[in-house]
Amino acid sequence: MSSFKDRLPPISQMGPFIALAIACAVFGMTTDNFFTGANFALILQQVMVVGVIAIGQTLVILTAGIDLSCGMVMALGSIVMTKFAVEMGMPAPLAILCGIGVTAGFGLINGLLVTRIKLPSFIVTLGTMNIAFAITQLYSEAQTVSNLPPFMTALGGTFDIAGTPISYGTILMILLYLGAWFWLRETASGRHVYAVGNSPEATRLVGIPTDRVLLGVYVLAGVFYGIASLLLVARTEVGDPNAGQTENLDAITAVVLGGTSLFGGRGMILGSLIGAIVVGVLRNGLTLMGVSSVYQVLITGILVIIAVTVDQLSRKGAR
Amino acid sequence: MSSFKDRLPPISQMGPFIALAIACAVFGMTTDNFFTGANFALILQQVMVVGVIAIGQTLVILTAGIDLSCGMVMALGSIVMTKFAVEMGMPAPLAILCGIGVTAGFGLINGLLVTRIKLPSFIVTLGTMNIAFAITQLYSEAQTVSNLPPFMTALGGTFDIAGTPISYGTILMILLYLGAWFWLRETASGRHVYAVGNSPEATRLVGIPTDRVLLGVYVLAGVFYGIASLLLVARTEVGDPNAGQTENLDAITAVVLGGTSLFGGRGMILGSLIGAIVVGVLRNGLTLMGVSSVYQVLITGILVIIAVTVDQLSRKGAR
Amino acid sequence: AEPVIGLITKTETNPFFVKMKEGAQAEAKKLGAKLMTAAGKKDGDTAAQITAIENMVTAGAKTILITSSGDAIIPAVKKAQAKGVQVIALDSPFEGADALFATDNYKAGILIGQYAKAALGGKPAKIAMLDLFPGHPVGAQRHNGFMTGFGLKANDAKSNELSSTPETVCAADTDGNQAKGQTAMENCLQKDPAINVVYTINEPAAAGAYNALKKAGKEKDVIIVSVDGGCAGVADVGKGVIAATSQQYPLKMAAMGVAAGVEYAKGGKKATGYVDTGVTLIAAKAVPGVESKDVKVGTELCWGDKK
Amino acid sequence: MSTSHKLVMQAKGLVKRYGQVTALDGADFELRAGEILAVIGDNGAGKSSLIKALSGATIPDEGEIFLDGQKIHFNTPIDARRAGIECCYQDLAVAPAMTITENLFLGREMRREGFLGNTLRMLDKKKMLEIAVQRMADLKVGIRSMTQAVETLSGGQRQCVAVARAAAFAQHVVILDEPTAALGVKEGNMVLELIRRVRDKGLPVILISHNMPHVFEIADRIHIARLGKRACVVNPKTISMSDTVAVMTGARDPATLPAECLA
Amino acid sequence: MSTSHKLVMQAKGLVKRYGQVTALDGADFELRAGEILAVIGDNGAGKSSLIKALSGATIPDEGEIFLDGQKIHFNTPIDARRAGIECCYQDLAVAPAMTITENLFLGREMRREGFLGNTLRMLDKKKMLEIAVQRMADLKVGIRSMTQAVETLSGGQRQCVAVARAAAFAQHVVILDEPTAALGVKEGNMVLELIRRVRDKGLPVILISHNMPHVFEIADRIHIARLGKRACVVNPKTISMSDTVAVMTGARDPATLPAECLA
Ligand SMILES: Nc1ncnc2c1ncn2[C@@H]1O[C@H](COP(=O)(O)OP(=O)(O)OP(=O)(O)O)[C@@H](O)[C@H]1O
Ligand SMILES: Nc1ncnc2c1ncn2[C@@H]1O[C@H](COP(=O)(O)OP(=O)(O)OP(=O)(O)O)[C@@H](O)[C@H]1O
Ligand SMILES: [Mg+2]
Ligand SMILES: [Mg+2]
Repeated sequence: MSSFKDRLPPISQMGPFIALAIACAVFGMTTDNFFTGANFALILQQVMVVGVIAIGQTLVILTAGIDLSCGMVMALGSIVMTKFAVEMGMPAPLAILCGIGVTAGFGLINGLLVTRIKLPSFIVTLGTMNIAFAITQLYSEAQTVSNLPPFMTALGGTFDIAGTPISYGTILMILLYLGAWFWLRETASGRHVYAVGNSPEATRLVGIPTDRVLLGVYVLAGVFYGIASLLLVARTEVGDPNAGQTENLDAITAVVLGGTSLFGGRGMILGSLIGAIVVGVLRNGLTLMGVSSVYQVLITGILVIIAVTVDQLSRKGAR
Repeated sequence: MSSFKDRLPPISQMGPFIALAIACAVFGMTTDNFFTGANFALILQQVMVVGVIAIGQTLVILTAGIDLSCGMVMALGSIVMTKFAVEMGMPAPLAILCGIGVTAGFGLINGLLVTRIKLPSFIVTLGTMNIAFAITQLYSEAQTVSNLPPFMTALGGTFDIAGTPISYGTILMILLYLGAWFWLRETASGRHVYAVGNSPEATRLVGIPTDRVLLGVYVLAGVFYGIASLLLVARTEVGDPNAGQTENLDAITAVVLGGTSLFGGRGMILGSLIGAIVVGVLRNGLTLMGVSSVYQVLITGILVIIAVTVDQLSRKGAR
Repeated sequence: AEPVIGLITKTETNPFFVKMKEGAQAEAKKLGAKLMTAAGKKDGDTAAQITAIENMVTAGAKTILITSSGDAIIPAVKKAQAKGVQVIALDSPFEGADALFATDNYKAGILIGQYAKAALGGKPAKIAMLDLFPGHPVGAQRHNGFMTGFGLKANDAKSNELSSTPETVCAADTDGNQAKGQTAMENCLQKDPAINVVYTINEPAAAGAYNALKKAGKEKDVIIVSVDGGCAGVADVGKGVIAATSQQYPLKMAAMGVAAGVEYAKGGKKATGYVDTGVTLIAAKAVPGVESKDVKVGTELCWGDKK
Repeated sequence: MSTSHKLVMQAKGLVKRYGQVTALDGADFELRAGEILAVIGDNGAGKSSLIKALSGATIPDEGEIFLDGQKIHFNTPIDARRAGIECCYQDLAVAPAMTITENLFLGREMRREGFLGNTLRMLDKKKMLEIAVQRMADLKVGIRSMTQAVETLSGGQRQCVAVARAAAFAQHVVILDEPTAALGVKEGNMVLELIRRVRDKGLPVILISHNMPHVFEIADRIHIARLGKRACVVNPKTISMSDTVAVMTGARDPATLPAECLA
Repeated sequence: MSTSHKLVMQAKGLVKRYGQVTALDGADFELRAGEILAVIGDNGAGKSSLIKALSGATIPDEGEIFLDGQKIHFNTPIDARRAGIECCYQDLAVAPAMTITENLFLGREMRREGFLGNTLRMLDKKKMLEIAVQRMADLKVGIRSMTQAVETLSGGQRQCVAVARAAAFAQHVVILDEPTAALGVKEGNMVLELIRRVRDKGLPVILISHNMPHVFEIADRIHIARLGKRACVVNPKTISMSDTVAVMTGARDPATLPAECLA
């Protein structure tokens, strides 16, 4: 009943992996430095912020919503935690919790507007995106916050495995993915996230408190954005009021590349990790190839389409 | 059977108007110059580009898609038409047609990828957005194109009605909206757009060529982006390679504010016009109030949420 | 092997950075170096710049030239430097760069402020400020510099906040974009039709502002000043669209940076210190008490094409 | 017949309006302990609207509902579920992309024992699968794999999933809205069998059906809905099928029925 | 009985697999001119899969289909529609947010006369509304407003919309997949009436139904589907209902039926 083959994800969910494999093969052949452990470790480091945001974004998208505020909320979180620690002299762990508290608070606001007033998530998060951006600018006075306590940047540190420096943040990201994967797959509340996205009315009628599920998802997403704030701070060693401008599109791209449907209820969280890595690999590989940046944009556009096309055709083949 | 009351849109579709009325009332009370004919004429001029893009975007969203490429494709169109006219010396009408041809071509590519390979529109248009951007930059060498033939900027001209200067572009925009409205409401092919968005499977099963409907919608959207290119050129009197960066979010916002569902099949085109005007009114009114720019962002965020909340609550009241 | 030099600009959509890239490419070709380029998606996209730094280090760049989008790149720069990479700031200063080849944006603002004040000739000022977008240091420096030059009370060069006084009757963001500049100016004219001075963040915004004024029939009565001195901008000065602009020299910055990179690769030492690549006020009509160059000079110098 | 029966559910004067359409127009309702109550009526008579009001799926505009004599107010289906009422809706209320097992246990998932279940709250997928196989086998519906998504099932198979769910978890009342509409002869009989088993456990069942032979075979009383109201309640043992249909379609005034036909 | 009948549709050895599930396993099919052919079978027997293959909704993996003796290959429902085949699917295939009238005329809209219609291609909404009112009145289903969205209809009313559409536009063959499943006694009879009218116009009808009395009342021949194949075709005038059910459920081997029962 549960042979090994049954446990493998169906071929329809392998698309993102195929896209990743193809991208890697191309870069491996055209550049010298691509296929090194150090380079892969670097790519993982580069994608960890978007990767963790993408966890929250995946949850929201699984419920058939979308969160445009994720990048700006993350930026606000990083400003709050760094300013609290540096300027108010708060102990770093507490400051971090405050930052995560703020991002979770934004999640709560998003969730309340979506569940209580039944507003479309697109508009709600467009509004809170602007609000978070403005608060970030006002509160930081558009100044970068530096001289952070070491505790706050500890996750940016690395340890060596076979001479390859792996950052703690990367490990944290992978653990968060595994946790989210376990939750979505193995627990009732995780399955309810899928159910709400798949058929909100049916889920309501069987007596699941759909509003509570949704609210929980938005708050949880906020917590993930808070953790992403911390990773960003650890990676850049500053609190940057300019952060978060491109992360929201990057995160949504990662989720969609990873095979999650924007209509909700279908998808898998590990795909988002692969999607984030695909985005990072493209950026890294093209720079290593010495492609100039306008051409990078062009090629990224083309490769993104090719990646999903390959994915789609491989599914057709499997049918 | 068709009394006047029957012909009024149901209250559930009046939300955007209410939001607009509220925004106008607030600005009317807090500033001196808001409630003047000239100011309204100005706002209409300012929204005409986003307004026309929003027509194309509405069509795509009605089919349960989304078009992220709209702004960049429009920018490419304006560069093509201006460069063809100025540098290749092509007659202006022909150059304009070439520009529109390019935008329609992008629509065709989007449409083919969506219908033939069944890719999600989000990813397809994300890819073509990057491609259009890169081509724009490469082809224009990031240089503004000026000294345009007068024919190309004629739509930017104005005529007076009761002392208020009305631009031809505004009139064109309104005519396009009326045309799109007529098409969507009164013709079979227009109704099929709704049907495809509402239930693609049912539409396919009753024997409507859904792929052809979708392809048509994407190409038509491309044509609207091309007309928007012309309006942009007419308004600014240059071909600007930096255009189009914020128009896609603005246009989607206008559509969603206008009450069209991102899940497809429900909405009305005139709502998008109102949505675009709401966006323009906010920007205009806040500048008139002398609100500084960070606070403008903050207040825009809050007002967008209030607008849809009012909308939503007014619908509940109507039930 | 030929030395590898990286150039990271804020974006690739601004002609200023495009010119900078061209200058770097030309110089690299001349000196036999390999140039890699990268840019953010938009101004302020520090994340992309950090990623680009890391990728260029991996790709073996020994010198990285960067127009910083924000101080968030500093730690990444330090990490690169720790690996022996020379990092040179172009155009936008940041702490810890080995060297800075740049224009002083605050000074650029002061020059056009002084010019506008003199050109207005004692009439009461009603100024429209067409800014970049919130929170951008260059935007703040030019804005506050302009006000200082105009004799208004304003923040100093280090502040990222935009000052305002009763004379600045209107302020709006343009994203440095022509269409948005036009919209902003139109709205400002609604607010106060008597505006007689317009500060603009860059020349596309100035062109947009001029368009709006022309449509309102006011282009003759208003002084538009701007910053950048690109060839198109200087041409606009010649046409009377812009009264005066502060010219900068991106090609020069880039060429100097590439040369420093080649020097370092050849076993030379790292470049150090601040080299002011200079600001020149270009105006069609000189005004008494403010030194300026005419359009002809401006065209010859535009962005340092002909050094 | 005797009025001494304990009333499990009761509703008085329920009204539900949708815009100009009045779906319920002062409907009354009574469900006795341990009985199978059939609800019949023309299309659009308000049967589904009635049971949606009873199960908390919609909130009636007017009227009162009593459960075991207590006045209650269900705001959501959650409240009804807490009170032990399970409902199989006409449009099935299944999550199409999820598997049969998941749909069967949606909202009633079983957790593993011990640490994995209590602390990690891990689902016991194996046990749920076993039970699901068992339940579907009871209905004799030939489904090949329980890990198939419900959207890949045939119409009748899908209906079996929804019926099995309602029957499995009810503690107090089972409501079935046209549970046999899409079922074949054999499967339909299995569902009738299942309904009897539920009743024999002591739970009352509300059965909406258009299948008169089924209704007359199984119902203890028949509630006839007409134009948003209850026309009357009849006794299938004493009334003929044709009289029942006549009342249902409005061809006969219920007041003209002999007293012994009423229940 | 006589084999001289003209075959309108014919299929040989249709196979349709979904992953491990084989929905059709070499099914044959024959529809004669002017007849009402009932298709019956257990849930999951492959009835819907069969008619989906006949109407172009799915493409069979193997097998051949003939229309009027010509081998055809429907790639999409559009091809079938062009050939004059109309189908009412089990899951109804309606656009929920659109009105009843719009759904009835979806893909078959009527245009105004003259300039408005020919050049502006304007719809004749008034005429379509009138016809829609007429069609729904034929089915005696009490729908109050034709401009109601289909999603606000009761289950049976929705089914009437889908049935009326298929019957209205067919030129060649009408296929109805469980058209009376959600219908009340009166409405169900109206649909049977409608089917007879269609047949009397000379169009053959394929009727899938689980309602044996209906099937025996109206069918000229009965195709029994079993496990993805055609078990046999029987004659309702000579076979008993219980024998039919026995074959359908597999309790009786069709080979043991007396020859006069087969058709
Ligand atoms: N959400 C809604 N909006 C508008 N009208 C509705 C809605 N739900 C039901 N109605 C209307 O209320 C009436 C009663 O519907 P209901 O579903 O209760 O009928 P029913 O007796 O269950 O019929 P059926 O046997 O066809 O299932 C119908 O006329 C229907 O059109
Ligand atoms: N898209 C699909 N994917 C996987 N399996 C499918 C799919 N469609 C149908 N099946 C399977 O094929 C078999 C036949 O289904 P079909 O719908 O033809 O049955 P049916 O005879 O119409 O049954 P019913 O009387 O319940 O409507 C079923 O076991 C079903 O699970
Ligand atoms: Mg019903
Ligand atoms: Mg079926």
